[in-house]
Amino acid sequence: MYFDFSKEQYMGRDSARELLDARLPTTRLREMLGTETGFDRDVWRGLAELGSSAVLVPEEHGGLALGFLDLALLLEESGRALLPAPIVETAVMLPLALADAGPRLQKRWLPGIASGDVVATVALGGSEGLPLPAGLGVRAHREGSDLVLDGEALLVPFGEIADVVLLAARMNGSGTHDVSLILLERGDPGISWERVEGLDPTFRTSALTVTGARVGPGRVIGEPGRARGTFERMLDAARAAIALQAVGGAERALQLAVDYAKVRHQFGKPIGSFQAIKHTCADMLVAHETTRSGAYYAAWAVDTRAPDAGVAAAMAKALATEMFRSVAGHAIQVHGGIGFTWEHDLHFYFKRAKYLEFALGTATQCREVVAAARF
Amino acid sequence: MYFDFSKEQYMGRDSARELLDARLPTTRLREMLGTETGFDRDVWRGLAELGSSAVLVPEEHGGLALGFLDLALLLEESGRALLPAPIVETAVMLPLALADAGPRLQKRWLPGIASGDVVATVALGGSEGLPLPAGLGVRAHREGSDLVLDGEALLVPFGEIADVVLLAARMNGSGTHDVSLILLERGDPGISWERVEGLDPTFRTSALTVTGARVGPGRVIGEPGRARGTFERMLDAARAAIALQAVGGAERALQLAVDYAKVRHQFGKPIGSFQAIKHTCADMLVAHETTRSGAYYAAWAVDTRAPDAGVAAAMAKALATEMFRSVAGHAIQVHGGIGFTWEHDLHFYFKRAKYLEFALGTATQCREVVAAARF
Amino acid sequence: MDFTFTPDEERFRLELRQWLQDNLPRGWGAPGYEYPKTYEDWARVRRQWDRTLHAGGYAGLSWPREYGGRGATLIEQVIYFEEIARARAPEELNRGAKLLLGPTIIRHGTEAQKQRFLPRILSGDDIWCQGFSEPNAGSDLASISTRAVRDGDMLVVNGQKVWTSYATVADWIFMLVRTDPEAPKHQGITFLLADVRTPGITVRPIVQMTGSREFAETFFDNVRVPIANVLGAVNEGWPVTATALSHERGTLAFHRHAMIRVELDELIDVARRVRRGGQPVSEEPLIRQRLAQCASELDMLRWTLYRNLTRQIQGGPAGAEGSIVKLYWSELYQRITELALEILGPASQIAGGARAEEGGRWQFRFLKSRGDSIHSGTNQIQRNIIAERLLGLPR
Amino acid sequence: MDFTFTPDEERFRLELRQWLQDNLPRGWGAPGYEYPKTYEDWARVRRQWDRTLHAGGYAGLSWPREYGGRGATLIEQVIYFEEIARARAPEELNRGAKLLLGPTIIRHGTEAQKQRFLPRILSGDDIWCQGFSEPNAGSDLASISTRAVRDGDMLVVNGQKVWTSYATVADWIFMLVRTDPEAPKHQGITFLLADVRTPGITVRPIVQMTGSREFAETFFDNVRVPIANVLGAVNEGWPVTATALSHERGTLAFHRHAMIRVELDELIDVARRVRRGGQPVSEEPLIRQRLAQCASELDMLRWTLYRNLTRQIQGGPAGAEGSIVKLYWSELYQRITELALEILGPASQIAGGARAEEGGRWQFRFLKSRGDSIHSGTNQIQRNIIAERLLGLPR
Repeated sequence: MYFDFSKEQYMGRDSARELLDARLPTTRLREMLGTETGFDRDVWRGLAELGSSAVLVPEEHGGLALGFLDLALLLEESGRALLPAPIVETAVMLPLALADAGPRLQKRWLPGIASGDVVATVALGGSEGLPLPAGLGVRAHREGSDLVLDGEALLVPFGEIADVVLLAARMNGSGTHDVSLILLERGDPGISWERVEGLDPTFRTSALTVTGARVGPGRVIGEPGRARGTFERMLDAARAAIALQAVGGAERALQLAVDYAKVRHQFGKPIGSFQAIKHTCADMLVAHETTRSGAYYAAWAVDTRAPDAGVAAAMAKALATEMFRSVAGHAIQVHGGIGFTWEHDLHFYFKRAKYLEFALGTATQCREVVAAARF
Repeated sequence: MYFDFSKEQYMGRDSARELLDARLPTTRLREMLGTETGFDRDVWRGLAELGSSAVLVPEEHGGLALGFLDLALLLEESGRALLPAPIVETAVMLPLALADAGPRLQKRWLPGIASGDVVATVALGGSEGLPLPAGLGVRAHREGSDLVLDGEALLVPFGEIADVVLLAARMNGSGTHDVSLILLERGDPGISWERVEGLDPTFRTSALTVTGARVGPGRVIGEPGRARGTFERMLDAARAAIALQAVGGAERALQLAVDYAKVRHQFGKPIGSFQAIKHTCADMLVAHETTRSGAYYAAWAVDTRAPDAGVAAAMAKALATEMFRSVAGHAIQVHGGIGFTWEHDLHFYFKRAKYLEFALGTATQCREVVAAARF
Repeated sequence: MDFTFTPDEERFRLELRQWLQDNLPRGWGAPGYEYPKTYEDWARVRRQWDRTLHAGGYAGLSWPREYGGRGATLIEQVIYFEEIARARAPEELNRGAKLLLGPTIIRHGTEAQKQRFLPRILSGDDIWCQGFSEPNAGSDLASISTRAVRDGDMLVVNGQKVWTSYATVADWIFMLVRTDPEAPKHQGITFLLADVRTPGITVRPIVQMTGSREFAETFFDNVRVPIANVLGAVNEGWPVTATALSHERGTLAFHRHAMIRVELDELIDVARRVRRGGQPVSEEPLIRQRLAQCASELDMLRWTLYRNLTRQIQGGPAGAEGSIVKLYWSELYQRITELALEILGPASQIAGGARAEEGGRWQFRFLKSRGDSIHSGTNQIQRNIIAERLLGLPR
Repeated sequence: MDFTFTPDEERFRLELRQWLQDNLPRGWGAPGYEYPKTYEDWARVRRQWDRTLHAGGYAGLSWPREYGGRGATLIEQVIYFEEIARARAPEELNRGAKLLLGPTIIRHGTEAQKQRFLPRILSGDDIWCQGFSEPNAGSDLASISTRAVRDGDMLVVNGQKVWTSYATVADWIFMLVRTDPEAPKHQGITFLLADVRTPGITVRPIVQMTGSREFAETFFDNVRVPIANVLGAVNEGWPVTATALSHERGTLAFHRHAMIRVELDELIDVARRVRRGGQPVSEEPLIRQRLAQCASELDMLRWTLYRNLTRQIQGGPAGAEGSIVKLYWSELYQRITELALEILGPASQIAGGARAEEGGRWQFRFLKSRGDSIHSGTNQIQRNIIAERLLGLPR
């Protein structure tokens, strides 16, 4: 019984924080609002040098062959820095999905992912917002040994710059839970991208439209319609990852609120000495610390493939993202007028929180996962 | 546009408060915990002298033939005093139901109700807690011109002392909404009472068991299975009445909290000067004042038979009873340890709030009424 | 108790409704209308709208007729707010001046000030902004430090204001300055009216988290303002301020209530239209309960406003009850806009472009709602006011 | 990170589980068991249970072996709390003495005091109650006014204590008295041990809103207590108090967590069993979400406790983290018990008799939960502690 990270894991955290503090201050984040892609390849490579996307890749493909726990604190840091990059997709989801793929697909993508040369993303949801996998936006049907794909996936993170897109599709005419996992490459015929202006301006998303795109069996992970297990492992890990990002982001928002409450004076006293502010901050800390515990446990459960990994990840995702939104909202309130300005950084946290809340299943949908498992 | 009560209505309120302050202080309420019936006929008669149960009774039957608004503030006072009596049943529900009854039934009961000689109650729900009328606990079926009744109604207010029981029953084998309204009298064969020890010790309830009780058409209001309209008007008015009682009870709980916060000192200051207490009290007042407005509007809507009376009453019932429970809970918290004792009065308010929350449809069920009407 | 309107009131409502239908800017009023994109275009529409209202006789509704107003009753004012919300009319650009400043000039101004300022407020010729808050005087307004020093018949102003709404498009500013730094905090303050084009005034827009920019910082560098532009007397500006603030939380809440009602009705339509898993979202039990709860709370707000209205008509104080209402609607509105995003589902994340649900307007409202618990006195301050003034709890 | 237990720890758990199965009072442990009705019967069961635990070697788990304890590791203590909750064992009557007082005597006591008091705490021969709070010293504990004046080698105590848990059945009281009224508030306090049967002590039970009566008021009228019974030194009781209080929010939270978990599991069973409209209540979407939320929050509590445990094992402070946990579980437990009543429906209103659902126990818990945000430091005080000690916000 030891519920803490190892010294090495904390050292990795420190390196990531150092890198992100230096190369991705919010001033840089603001500059990137005006760039074409909203993506900074230097930061991405810097993180890759720390091993970010190699952690879950096997050694034979140039990876570090470590576990999810070794990535957890880096993910938390990525949330704290509001990293504008598909790190959950590239570093977590793709390696997990590719673990169940054939050797050719692995060889095609894993070395590039591990080195940081490849930027990957994942395309899932349609506009209806149904729980996953029922809510997958693209349908697949067989034609001979090929799969033909039609549909739309909204809000694909950094879709337009991704070298490879892991597309999850439902099989036409079968149960809502029959999932196929397909790897699309940039320039594949039948796919088109459209940039979507999202709530969170620091995190670019695109809509992917697939119209009769045809892929051979070499592009499919496992068997068509039989990838449910892979899909769920990937989803569990991604939910734990998002929970960690939310914990990281909330820590920063809370810190900003507390720092401000100590120096801002009104009525001749620091506002942090008024219980209205003081107790708000205390409640923020309570919510943050407790959901952080849940996110860390989910990381362990995912890492060890514990039987309750899916439930732990769903809980952590639901509670941590709601906590992040609430903490960021309270942080704005603690700041008063200045917190409501574009000039202040807080709104970026609030908006990221809202993005994370909707990503990969809402809190309501995650609670349903808990309910289905527990009663 | 005039949203206030009249001078006469306020005078009636003052008389009721004076009477209840004098004859029903909480010391008396505590004495009554030990009495056989938990009911004080002197207080009941005192209220009757103020016209409590005559307000809605037509003049020809000895009533005042006034409207629900003329009763509203007295109902609020009854909540404030935690009146242990079936006043909603006797003064509101019976007169409204009997308005749709034949002259013989009216003559049998209305004069006694108006004079205060008759104590009436209403038997509705079964143990399942389904929305009304689906959740009625007693079923009726026809045998010739008689109705035969079977089933159980839990939590009938003061059932064992009631002279007359208005029983709402579902017709066997028909839709869940076909309601019959029957008047049972004490000593009718086939009915039995059992005292139920409830959460609220100041408000006695009994379970009514009906086993093959047979009543003739002279005991039925309107047509068997056709009393839905009467039932709903009665229910709307009763919900508005309960909302008013909740508003009255909450006012007292809030007052106790505020008074205590002014005199209780800790750390050298009145605790009401600490924002933790101050803002809690402010939130209590906000919840109280706003739901009071809604309860008053519901009273007007019921009084004038406005088309939105049912929605207004459901809203007011849901929000006012939840507000009462919350206000009473916060009042306990403001008091600290002393608020948690039996010796202090607050727990009686908290328990009454919880009784009112479950009476005549939970907040969830009431919100469903709103939803069904609005979207 | 009576919830009906008199025939005169009904007539006022119908006339106004018809007038709005005839005079609303082209396209306005339709739910799908695309509002102006830039702040400047927006301000231009609103300035024009102020002129239109003036021409129609609806400017200065509450002002006495002798000052060019309509002398409308409180109920007529409420009807006005309900109808302009219902018609989705633009907000008046000069609303602050009409609601706060005008009545304050009428009460505290000299005859010359009344002559000079009042007509041009109503006509929209002078747009005003409000210079109260400062970087170190937000909730604690009386601690302003912008200085004004007398020099002959001029006051020379130095300092900085913040949250001056509409400063970038305004002609005049009404502001608080400290004229006696030795005096106790609430004394030594002067209420001053200044032409925004006076040399030494610099306006820097503040962009909000919504992306819009109706606020500004305003800097004063040796700005010379005639003593004649002092409202009330030098060093006696605090009671004048109190008059102005007492109007801030007045009937305005009726407008917000009516606007929120229009939006909630829209949201109910959305919930019935958007389908998830083969059924309208309005049928999902969780959404259904939350929507019904919001609708109920909005009704509680409505009836509370009407109760306050009756109390005011009967001569009761407007004061701290306004804080109850402000606190309640600002938090309710945050819940409503948050619910709206959940009703819309993932598509709510899309802010613009062809794929944006409802033109992204719910997202804008969601973000904007976060400011409502801050402006015009944070909700923490409102709770203090409620506890101290209405419940008598000690400071 | 590692959530497995060592073989030794697993062995400890299994032995304890077996021992509990063999030694639990008759009938205890079954969910439907009817607990003793009167407080006196209840206390008798619990006193006996203390003796049984002692005989089994489970009393004073955390105490060093030299003082008759078991020298158990923190993890073993956690396992102990988990297992006694799982077995639905009675609470120890002398828990306060074992958790708070014992370690305080070990740290601050004289050899004579250790010899005299420690063994009889463990054996259950001396039941202790805690005399800290006073009518005017609740949250502000250091402002106690119960006086003790020296008279030879005795202290003469006058005053009143309140919330003295178990005073009606206790043999001894550990208490705070003011011995120097001139000194600053936190000085001049003495930590005193007194025999409850000393002449001049009167105990008056306080009935709680649940109807149970484990608290009391205790009055002191010229009560003579030997100076030898001072723990620490005269006027130096505050650091001793701090030691005692630091143990209050320690591992105890593990017990509460484990108990709430047992109750939540019961509640889930209830929700699956109780049917409404032909389906189990657990299938109702609203109930389902709230129940899942409670289950999730309880897991957050669990993992937070385990994180704190690791931190403590590594030598980190136990301190203010305990306030996070106390605040969280007390509010969570209120939500759980409230939800329980809604799951049970109208029948939840029935407190006793044959018709009471689940023997009325959820109702009892619902009421009892209201005290959890008050005792051992109100939640307002916990928020102060969290904000000031963990976030460094100014007093």
